[in-house]
Formats: sequence, structure tokens, C-alpha cells
Amino acid sequence: MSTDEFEARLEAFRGDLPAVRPNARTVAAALDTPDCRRRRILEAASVDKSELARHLGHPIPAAQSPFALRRGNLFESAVKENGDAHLIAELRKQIDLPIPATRHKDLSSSRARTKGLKEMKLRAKETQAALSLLLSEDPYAPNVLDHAVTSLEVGGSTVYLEQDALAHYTGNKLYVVEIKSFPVINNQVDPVKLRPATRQAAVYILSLQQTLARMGHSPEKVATDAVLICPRNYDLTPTSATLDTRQELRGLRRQLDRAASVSELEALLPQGLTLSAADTEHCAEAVEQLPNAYRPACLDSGCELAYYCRSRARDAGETVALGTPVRQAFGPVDMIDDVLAMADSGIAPSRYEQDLAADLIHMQKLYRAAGGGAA
Amino acid sequence: MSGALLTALLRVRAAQEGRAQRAARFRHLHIADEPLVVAAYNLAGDPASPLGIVYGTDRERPCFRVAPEPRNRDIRFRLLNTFFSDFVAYVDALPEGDPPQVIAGNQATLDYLFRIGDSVRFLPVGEGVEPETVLGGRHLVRLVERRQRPGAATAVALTRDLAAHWITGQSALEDAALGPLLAWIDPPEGQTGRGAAESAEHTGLPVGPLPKPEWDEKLARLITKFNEARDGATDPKLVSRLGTPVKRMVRDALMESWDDVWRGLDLLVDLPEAPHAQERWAEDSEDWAAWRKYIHVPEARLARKTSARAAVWQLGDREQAQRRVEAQKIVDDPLKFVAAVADGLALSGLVVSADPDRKIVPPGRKNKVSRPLFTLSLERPSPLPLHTEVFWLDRLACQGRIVEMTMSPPRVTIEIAKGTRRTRGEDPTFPRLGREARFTTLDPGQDWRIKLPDADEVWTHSHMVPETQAVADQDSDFVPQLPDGDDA
Amino acid sequence: MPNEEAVHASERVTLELTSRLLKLGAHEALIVDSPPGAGKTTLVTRSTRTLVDSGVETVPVVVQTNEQANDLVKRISADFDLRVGRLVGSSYTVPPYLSRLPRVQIEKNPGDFHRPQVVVATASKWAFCQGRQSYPVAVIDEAYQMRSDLLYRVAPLFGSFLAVGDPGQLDPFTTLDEKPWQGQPYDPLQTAGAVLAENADGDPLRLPVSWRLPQAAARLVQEAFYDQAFMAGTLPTERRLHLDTVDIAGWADKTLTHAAETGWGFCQLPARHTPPGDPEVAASLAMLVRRFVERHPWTSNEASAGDRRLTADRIAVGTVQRAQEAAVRSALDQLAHEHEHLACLREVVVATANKLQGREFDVVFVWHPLSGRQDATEFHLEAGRLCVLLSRHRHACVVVSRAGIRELLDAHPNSNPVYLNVPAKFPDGWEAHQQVLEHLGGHRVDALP
Amino acid sequence: MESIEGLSARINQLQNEANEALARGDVDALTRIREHLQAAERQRNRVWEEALASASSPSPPHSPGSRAEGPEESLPVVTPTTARDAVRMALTDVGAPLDPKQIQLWGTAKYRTSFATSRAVYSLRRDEQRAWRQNPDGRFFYICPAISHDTLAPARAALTVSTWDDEDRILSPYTPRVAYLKLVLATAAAVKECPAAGPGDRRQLEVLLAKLARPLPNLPPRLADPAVVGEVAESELALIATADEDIRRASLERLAALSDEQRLFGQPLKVHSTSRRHA
Repeated sequence: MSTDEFEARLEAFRGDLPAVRPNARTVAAALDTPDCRRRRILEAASVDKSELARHLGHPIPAAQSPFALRRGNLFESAVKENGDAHLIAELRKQIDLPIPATRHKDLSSSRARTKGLKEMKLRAKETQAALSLLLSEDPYAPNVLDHAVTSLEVGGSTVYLEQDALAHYTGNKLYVVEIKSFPVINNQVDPVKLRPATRQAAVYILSLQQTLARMGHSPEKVATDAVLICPRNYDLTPTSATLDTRQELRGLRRQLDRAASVSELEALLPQGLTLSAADTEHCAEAVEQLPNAYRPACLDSGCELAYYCRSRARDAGETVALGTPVRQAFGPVDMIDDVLAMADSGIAPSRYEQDLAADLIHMQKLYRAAGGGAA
Repeated sequence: MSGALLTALLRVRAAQEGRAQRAARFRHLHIADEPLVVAAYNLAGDPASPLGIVYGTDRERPCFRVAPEPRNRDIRFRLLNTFFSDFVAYVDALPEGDPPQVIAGNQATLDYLFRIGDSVRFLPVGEGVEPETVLGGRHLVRLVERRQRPGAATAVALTRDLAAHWITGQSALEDAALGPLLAWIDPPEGQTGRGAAESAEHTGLPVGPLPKPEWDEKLARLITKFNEARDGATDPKLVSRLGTPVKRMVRDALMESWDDVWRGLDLLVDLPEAPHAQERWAEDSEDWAAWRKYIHVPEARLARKTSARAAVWQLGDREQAQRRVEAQKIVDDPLKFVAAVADGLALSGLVVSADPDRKIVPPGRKNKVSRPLFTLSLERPSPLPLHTEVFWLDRLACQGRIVEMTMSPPRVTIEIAKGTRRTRGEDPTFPRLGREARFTTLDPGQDWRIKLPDADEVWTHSHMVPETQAVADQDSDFVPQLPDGDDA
Repeated sequence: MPNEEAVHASERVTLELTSRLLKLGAHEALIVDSPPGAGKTTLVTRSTRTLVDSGVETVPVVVQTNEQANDLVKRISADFDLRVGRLVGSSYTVPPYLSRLPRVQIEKNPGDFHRPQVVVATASKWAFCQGRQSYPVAVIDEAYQMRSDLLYRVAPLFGSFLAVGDPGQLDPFTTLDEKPWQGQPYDPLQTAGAVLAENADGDPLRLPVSWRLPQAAARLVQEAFYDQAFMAGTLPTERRLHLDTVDIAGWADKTLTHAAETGWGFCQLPARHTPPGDPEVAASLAMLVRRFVERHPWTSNEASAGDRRLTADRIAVGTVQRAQEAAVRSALDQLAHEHEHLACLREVVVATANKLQGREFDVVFVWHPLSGRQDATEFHLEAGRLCVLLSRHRHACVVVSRAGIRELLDAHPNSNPVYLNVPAKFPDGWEAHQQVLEHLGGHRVDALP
Repeated sequence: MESIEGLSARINQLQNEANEALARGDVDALTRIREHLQAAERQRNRVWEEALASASSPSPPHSPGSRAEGPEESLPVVTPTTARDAVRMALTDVGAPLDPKQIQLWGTAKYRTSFATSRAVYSLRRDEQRAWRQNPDGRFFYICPAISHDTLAPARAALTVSTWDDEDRILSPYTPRVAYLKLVLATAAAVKECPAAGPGDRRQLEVLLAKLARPLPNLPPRLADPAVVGEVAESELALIATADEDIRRASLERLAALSDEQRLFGQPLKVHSTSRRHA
């Protein structure tokens, strides 16, 4: 089956649900659940999963508060005002940008100032023109590119990504700059915020490498260290740090190779399956035909279907809904009722679990004898 | 037996019964007579811009402080100054030798209080910053930082401590929210834990410090109206008059958090206190007394970063404290003992042969020494390997080693080497034939004080000296301005 | 005769080491990174000799465990005629053979020795005799297994260090949450080797040869776990493992024959999620060890002229969790109990990776850390743990595991902690496991339960 | 303008230095010398161009942003009363294309005006072009967008005054940095000149100077000493000013070929297949 035949099949599968374009955040978020084939198919068909979740009766709470959005924009403008003054200051610290290398180019809108996908394609072409000028070692080529747009091949479709900034100087590598508004307090950052930032940096770096490869330059010219600029302590003074993204890059390449293999995706998509916004019953059935890999970590992985998958797992009584350590503790016995049957009767489903069953009985006896029970 | 087995079994049991299962019969945490309960809401995105804070020691008389526009320095510091002056008053009113105790709904609130304290504790007094604010900030940071030491009780995060005493029927990740956790431990009549937890998730507001994005949308409209109305003015009366709609909305949200935190605290207080909890609280008092003496010296300096020497001491002290707390819990609480057996750290069995008066001549020694011998029959083969050191739970001074072990029938023979002499005129007691005997491998005994060389003697770590107290490297004039001409 | 190139390479490094050692100034440290089985202990003993000959009155040696200390004292008193002091903790019972060794004195505090040329003690013991006496230079063995908070407490005693260690092994750890120390100027959980290297000018010296690992193992271990190259000390043909050719037990014997020839064996059981103490893997390991002993193994290698029977105490079974260790131990003891000719199975060493660290055997059977798991935690994925298990053998290593590890690795999101301004940790556990799995694929034999 | 002989001598001398650096393998020196060499060669090429096209009267050499004669000289306005005035005065004081936020900062600090908010300045741009179309000579001056040197399209956020020479209304890749450094210098100068009390009292200017100075390299935070800040800004400006001028002048010829409106307000936006290499 050729790619566009498969593309049509995905289109049909999406039914009347709205489509959504992937961006750096969604591509990075998918790294949290590399083994969930339901998420991979839905994202390959660019289904709007939050719409789908609403239809299935388990909407995901909105993610971003208006104050956080505003602070993000406020901080980015603070970094980029006065001709990227702070951005250049931090680049001098992190990648020893030489003093005269401050040739600035703003790619935030294309010359034709169109809208939507056309605009992104134009800006991508202009970015490539700026990059080829830069890499031809022309002493006057702009070397601090604002809002460059690079493209990334995700499962057969091209995703256009707007980067905060790119920086380069002759004889050195091309650096991706990421501007985030979470603070660095006493040199420490909240890891819950740092991991997605590192993954997004990896997505930008990979898209830059692919863009360079398409232009005939070696991807080695892109540094795998990203420059992170975020506020220091309690106000908006910018500070910077480097993020080593090699491990995330490796995970991302592995994920994208798998997403790209049409044959594998095709095997996952049952023939003639379609989603329909109108009739939730049919919709739920259709989704259930796609195997998932729910675990509690899905709730923070940015997958809009997490609450839906959780309620199905809880209804079915799977031990994984209680956390992966609980599922791991009972080996192959992964249903709540089976575990309790084994704990109460001491009968193991197979000879592998004999020791386990005996341990459970003994522990339950001790627990009850010591006064354990419901709250 | 794998360590997580008992917790896993209790989670499965709780999920099936629809109620949390007990993980402890005693509360391993001392609760002060009048702890300070705190709940707060912060402006999303900012590290330390408090929208509103509610605090107090009496459930009926909560103090509310709301800053309708916390990004404005004057309005923000009006809230901070009032809160910290009340906080310092609370600390000073405590009886001698009794450290303050802060009760918060979750660890995120404690971390947030740490950030609030840290954002003020290095500021120079003046320009709208009261001395109590700086001092209160230092006290608050000290209390929350102290909690990083295992067994300390100066700052209580209810989600963490409730989850240590009950096992819910949901995953540990979801235990981080107070509402669902309370729903599992104490579900309302006729509701299962799951049903109550899911409704708490959807209808209830989070306990803080991060509000719900939908709630933020409504609040954003009110704050924009408030800013337009005051047009840059920050005079207190005007701010409080114009800010009433914002205040009412924040107050209602905080009221919900206030009730939830008290409900969680009641659940903890209902449990009888474990014997060793009082001893650990005494250690907290000692530390607090030393801190009070140090901080009131005028030239008291605070390092913003921990030095190599402090880090080494901290690591050693906390590892010792962790070992001692784990050991004490096993001794205090029968349920914790069962968990230790599941973890392969303890042993219980029926004494089938006892020889308390056995005397032998150990190799290389001349005179006879008393080495009592006991054989226990177990229900499961002993997880403890040969030669493991064990302590008898009923009298910890009675210490010995496993000298022999058989698989079927599962039996263990223990030779007692210490605690065999008469002390203070009483004969030593030993496990008796036909009775159950319990042994633990963790020694709750006193550990030695950590003595460290002076910093300048340690040439291997000399290149790691932190910056000393940075004099308010806070950039006061680069505070987040509001766009389009609003004042800072 | 051993591999020429290896001998020259290691002599070159030894010469450079000796010259830099003698030029070591005050408050300076010379770090020597050594791959597994590169003769660390020989290096420590010879350096002690060099320092004594160069006029150092007493050379203190800092080791990590009492066993290491006793082995070292035995080696020094056997190889050199030096007066050795063994410093012991107050509650430590000294093994009898130690006090019978010539020129060895055992005391509880350093002042009681009379003119010792070498004093050996564990790091925690040295930490207690602060400031009593200061020595110009000291030797640290296993510097990468010593935590730097311990280094902080012993540093004032010594003027300078020769620190020898294997960076690929298991790092020292803590049961506490590591977050409070991140981002601080000094993280006490760093290893002593790392802190000394940060402080020293010039790169660490690298021992280029692993005398222990056979050719087949050296290449894989180096690629998967070390960023610096090293080579095997023996030519492929030199070191032979011989088994009786009788071949009755199917998959077990097939694996053993293959392992004797190639140095690697990989037994794969059908895929199945199992609790940690998987009885079937334990039974397979016991069967392999039993057949190995029953086929009267003997070895010929470069060191000894004639051939040598491989005794049971030269065999080890490495696991990751205590439950697995207990399962294998009881299976072996059961066999030893039922058959007299298998009584020697009681001497086979069964231990977790932490306890196998720093030890050497002729043949090692490994319970794969990820066998039968549904998800990989950081503990199971740690590269150091796998490296210890795969680098203890002189002749052959046989890995036993359930199928399904490739799918488990593919499904694992990268969960390594991310820090600001700190390069990603090398070697990465996930990467190392993939490389090892790739390599073992070529040696696979399917085991039938 | 340096004479042709001086230029050729300097070029040969630079070439020898480059060869020595190459022999020594000194890469840093080589890149530095190469840049000076290229700048010198470009100057020589331009001298040749001008010699060839000597028919048209050469425009008098002058420094960028100098006050061209114009009616406003006769209207000495101390404090701006309208947004247009505030923009013109900011641009003229600093002498470089500024973006609305910079204009607003300068207006608030120097003239205590609060009406030149960036939103007001954005809407100003559209009205100016419309007013010019209706009656080109209706106003003494018009606020125009700066013109990108390669595409001659109007730049998104940089503003200039129509009375300036064409060369000063062009935006090269260096110009945003040059404009920032000139804003720093203007603020430093204003702090020095400004008496303690005055229209834009000194405190506001010092706050602006400290804020602008923070991203400059190796300066202690919150320093508001105009001399030190001025010196650092000056030294960096010296490194890039010539290159900035070269690039801008290179586009003069192409700009002159456009219609009057396009010369002031930029070329309409056509999608260029390939960007023509400048100079």
C-alpha cells in the first residue's frame, strides 16, 4: 500500500472529527508513551484528541492558564527587545559568540505576509535561504535568526516548527535557542518542567538537522546542546544554561522511525474503521479497537485521552491503574479480582506463581493479625 | 518476598473494597498542640506572586490575605508584610522549646512557602520591606528545609503524611492531590472511594498553590477590570475597595482548601501517636532552639548555597536519621513490622527450642561466655540470609545472629551475643518457648556524632567554595512590569 | 606468551605512571582509570613498593571494604618483604589467617604500629583517625566506588593521592532523595574519583589492557560501557576452556559447548511476565551450572604452563535482586543435597551485582536484569550493574533471560534525570542494554522449560 | 574617503599578514585579518564604482542620522505634544531606526510623555502612508518604516523619519544592534547632561540606563554610571559601525530605482524566488 493510499485511509478513519496540526510540543509529548499504539495511530491521522476525549465523556482540563501565557510572552519580549540584546548577551556566555557577530534577521513573518500553512512554508523557504547564506561562511550573513521555521518529517507528513531563535558564528556549530518562562531559582529548575523543555529542544534540533541534510549540508553542523534562556530567581532577569539533548534525540529518532513505517501503522488500523463525532457509542467502540498501553504516567504525558483510558482501565479492574509497581509485583496476574482470589485462596494460576501465592497468604494473615484493614 | 508486595496487595484490596487500607496503626509524626495551618493560591506562571493566603491556628478563625494584583510590588508586599508579621507573632508566642509546625495540604504548597520565604529572606529592610518579613522568611525557609531530614515534623505536607498512613485504591501519582486522597480515606456515606475521588477531581478546586486554568480565566477578567479601574494607583483603601470582587473569588476558593486541610489534619490527629515520634520532635526542638539563638545575632550570615562541608554533614546526618526512623517505625507499629517482613528486613516465628543459659568458649578466648540459643519455626522460608544480625523486638539490647537455617521445614536458629548480662539488678529477659518471637534487622540505637575537619584543611574540595551571602542580588527595579504602560 | 602489543602498551603506561607518581606535589592527585581486570591490585601493590623505595617512610592505602583490605595485605606480604600494618575498626573480628602472615601487624589506631612501611585500612576507618598523623602521599583503591563525602573526611590526613578505580562499575548510591544537592556547587554524592579528577590538572591515566577479559568479551564491554578504548591482554587462541564432549541435556549442553568455544552463551526462555523470583530462570541457571560441573571443565591459559581443573569456587552466578539470589541458591543447594557428585555446587558463588563488584571468576552465569519485567526502572537499567555482571569472567559468560527484552526496551521512555549545564551521563543504561542484546543475539540458544 | 593608493597599499599589507598568519597556523588572527581585508577590498570597489559613475554629483559624505535641513529646524519643540512628535524626536535624538517599545521607553524617560505607547506608534505607521498618498508634500516629515537592505521591503518593527538620507533609512543585519548601542549612548549622554531636576528628571533616565546596560558584557548589575556604560557601548559600536554602513550603502542604488512612495515606505511584498546576494 503506497503512502497516499494509506494517507486516504487515515483520512477516512478520522471521520468527521476536526484535524489538528502537530507541533513541537505534541511531538515531544508523544515520547512519554513510546509503546502506545492507540496514540500513534490517532496522531498519524492527526485526530484532534481533545475533541475526541470530549465526545467520549472524559474531557481533559485545559492546560495553560492565561497568566502563564502572558508571562511567557512578556519574558520572550524582554529577551528579544533592543535587537535581541539579552539573547546576544546570553549567547556570548554560553557559546562564546564573538562581540561583532551580532547580525540579526527576523523571520517571524514571510515577505508575502500570508496566513496559515502557506505562511509557514514561505518562512521555511526564507529560513533555508538564510541558513545557506550563513553556512557559506559569508562574513555578512545574519547569524542570529529570530523565529526561524524548520520542517520535520513525522510519519510521512511534514510538520513546520517555529523556533525561538537560531545562533551561529563562523567555524562553530548552529545552536538552537529555547526561551522558557519557568524560573531557575538557586541554580535549580523544577524537573517536571525541564524534561519537556529538553524534549522540545531535541525536536527543534532534529528538524534543523533534517533541514540541513535536505540542503546538502552535514547535520553534524547542528550542536546537540541547546541554549535554554529562562528567568533567574523571582523576576524576569534572563539567565541561560545549556541542555544536553543527546539521549532525548536518540529516543525521538527511534520514535519517528517507527511512526514513519507505514507497514507497521497499517497493521494497527483495522479495515474500514472510522471515528464519528455524532454517535459516541460507535466512537468508543472504534477507539477500543486500537490497543493502548495505559499507565498513570499518561495523566501527565499531555495525551488528551488519558482520563478516558484511565476510566476504562478502572472499569476493567486492571492492576496497572494502581501504578506500574503494582502491576509488576504480581507478574502475569494483572486483574484485581485474580490477585485477590490468589491472595485469599493461596491457589496459584500456574506453577510460576506458587511462591507468590504462598507469600500473599502469609502476609495477609500477618497483616490481619496485626490489626490491618479498611480505614 | 519483593519489597513492594504488601503495599501492592493493600492497593489492590483498597480498590476492590472502595476504601483506603490502613498502612499504620500509629501516627509516626508528632502534631503540635496549636500548629499553623496554611493554604495559598499563587498566580500561575510566576514563581512567587501570592494571590491569596489563608492561615491560622483556630479552625473557626482563619485569616485571609488577598493581593488583587500580586505582580505589583506594593500590593504584593502589603500581603507579605501582614502575613509574615502574623507568622513571626505566632512563632514568638510559642512556649519555650516548642518549635513552630506548619501544616499544608500538599508538598507543592510547602515548596511554594519555601519560595515565598526565599524571595524575601535576603532583601534589605526598607523600600516597603518590613524587618518581620525578612525574619519570617528566614524562619519559614528553615522550617520547610528541616523537613528534608527524615523524621522531622516541622512542616507537614498532608498528602505525603496521609499516604504514609493509608494505602488508597488509586495510583501513588494520583495521591498527590488532597481532594481525591481524602475521598479514598474517608469517603462520604454510600459512595465508594473511586466515585468520591473522581467527583472531587472534577467539581472541587485544587488545594493550591496552582489554581485550575478554568478558574484562572474567570479571575483574569476580574483582575484586568481591577487594573483598569485603579489605573496605576496602589493606595491601600482604593485597592481594597476596587479589589473586592477579586477578593471574594479568591476567598471562596481558599475557604474550600482551608476546610480540606483541617479535615486531613483531623484524620491524622485521630491516630494514637507512636512512642518514638515524641523523641524525634525533641530533636526538632533542639535544632529550632539553636537556630533561634543563631538568627537573632545581628551579623548572622545566610549562605544562599550550601558549602561542601555543610553538604557532607547534611548527607551523613540525614542518612543516619533515615536508618533510625525506619528502625523506630518497625518497633513502634505492628503494621510497619509486617511491611518489614515483606521487605525481607524482619522475621517472626514460634519459638520451638530455647536455651537461654547456654555458655560456650568462643574460639581464641579462654573463659566461658553466655551465648543463649533459640530456634524459631517459620511459615515461609526466612528471607534473611545466614549470619544476619538481628535484634529482639521486645528488648532491643538483646542482639544476636542467625547461625543456622533450614528450608523445609522453614526454621531459623539465632545465637544471642549481646544483652545477656544482668542490668540494674534485673535478670535479662529472653524469648520464651512456645511463644511468638519477633526480630528486626534495623538497629534503632543511637548513632555517633559526625565530626568533620575544618573546611580549609580539605584540599580536595577547596575549589568548591560557594558565593557568600549575596547582598540582595534581587533586581528590584526589573520586577515584572505590566505591558502597555501599567506601573511596576 | 601473552599478546605482545598489550604487554608493550601496558609497560608504556606503567613507566609514565611511575614518573608522574614520583613527581606528585603537595595537594595534587594522579588518577588512574582502569577497565575491569586490568590489574588494579597489582598496580596498587607495585606503586606502594615504588613509593617506599623512593623514600616515603609509610605509604597509607585506602580501600573500600574489609575483604579488599585483607586481600591486599595478603598480596603485599606475599609479593614484597614490606612491614604491613592492618588498621581495623574496634568491632571488626580479624580473620585468623591474617595474623599469621609474616611482617603483618594488626592494630586499632595508627600510632601503635612500629615503623610500618605500608598501612592498609578501609576509608571509613581512616575517617575516624583524623588529624592524628599526616602522610605526604596515599593510595586509594576503587576510587570510583568511594563516595566523595568520605573523601572529604579523610583528605586532611594525606598530602596527595594516587587514585585507582574502574569508572564503569556501579556508582555508590544513597536511599535519600538526591534533589536537595543538585545545582549546589558541590554534590556530595559524586564519587571520590570524579572529584579528584575535577581537581587534578591533566587527564587521568588509562590502563590500556584488561588481562582478565578474553578477546570476545573485551570488545563488547569496552564499546557498551567505556568511552576510553582498552584491549584484551590475551590472543583469542591462547585461552582455552575444555569440556567433555558428551552432549545429553540438549539446550544446556549446546549453550555450554558454544560458550566454551566463543566465550559467550545466551539462553532464552519463552517470553512471560513473572514476579521477581522467576522459578524457571532459577531452574535453568541451576541446570546450566550442574551440567557445566558434570562435564569436568578444565582450562589452559597463558599464565600457567600446564592445564588446570576448573573448581566450583571459580564459578559465579550473578543476579540483580535478593529474591533471584535466594531462588538460585536454594536450587543449587537442593541439587548438592540430592547428588553426592554435585556436593561441590555449595561452593559456587551466588550473589547480586553489588557483592560481585571487584571480584574475578573463570566462568559467570548471569540472570539478565530485565528478564520477565513489564517495565524497566532506573535500578534495572543502570549500565554499571550490567557491566559488573558481564566483566567478572576470565573464560566464558552465559546469560539466561526470558524473551521480550527488546520490546521492553523499545517501550521505555527515557527517564534519566536532566540537569542544567551537565552533559548527559555516559554510558546510558538503555544504550548499553541495546548493544549487549544485539551482541547476545548472535549466541542465542532457545531453552525449553 | 581613503584615497585609492592608500587603499591598495593597505590591501597588500593585509594580504602579507594573512599569509604569515596562515604559515603560523594562527586561525584566530587569520579570520580577523580576512575580515579587515574584505572590508578594505569593498571600499576599494566602491571607490572604483564612484569614479566610474562620477557624472552624477556625489552626495556629500556625512555621518548617519545627521540633521538634514528641514522645516522642523525652524520649529524648536522642547517637549513633544503628539505621538508623531514624540516618535520623530526619539528617532532624531538617537539617530538610528528604533522600534515602538524603544521609542516609548525614550519618550517616558526623556520627556515624561506617556502617550507614545507602542500601540499608538503601531497605528501611526498606517496613517502616515495613507496621508503621504493623499498629499506627499502635506507634512514636513513622515514616519516611515525602515527598509530591509536585501528585499527593500518595509521592516516589521523599525521606524525612521522621511527626511533622513536614504542610506540611514535602510536596515542591515547590524542595524538593530547599532540602534540599541546608539540608544544606550543617547541615554548615557542624557543622564550626563540632565541636571538633577528637569523635564525628564535624572532618576528616570538612570533607571532606563541601568535597564539598557544590563545585557552589555562584563558590567556589574544595576550600574547607572554613564561614563563606564558609554565606553563599553562605544567600543562595541566601533567594531560593527563600518560594516553596517557598507551594507546599507550597497543597497542605495537599488533603492534609488524605486518609485518615490516605495523609496519611503518600502517595496510591495512580492515573493522573491532567490534573495539577490548583496555587495
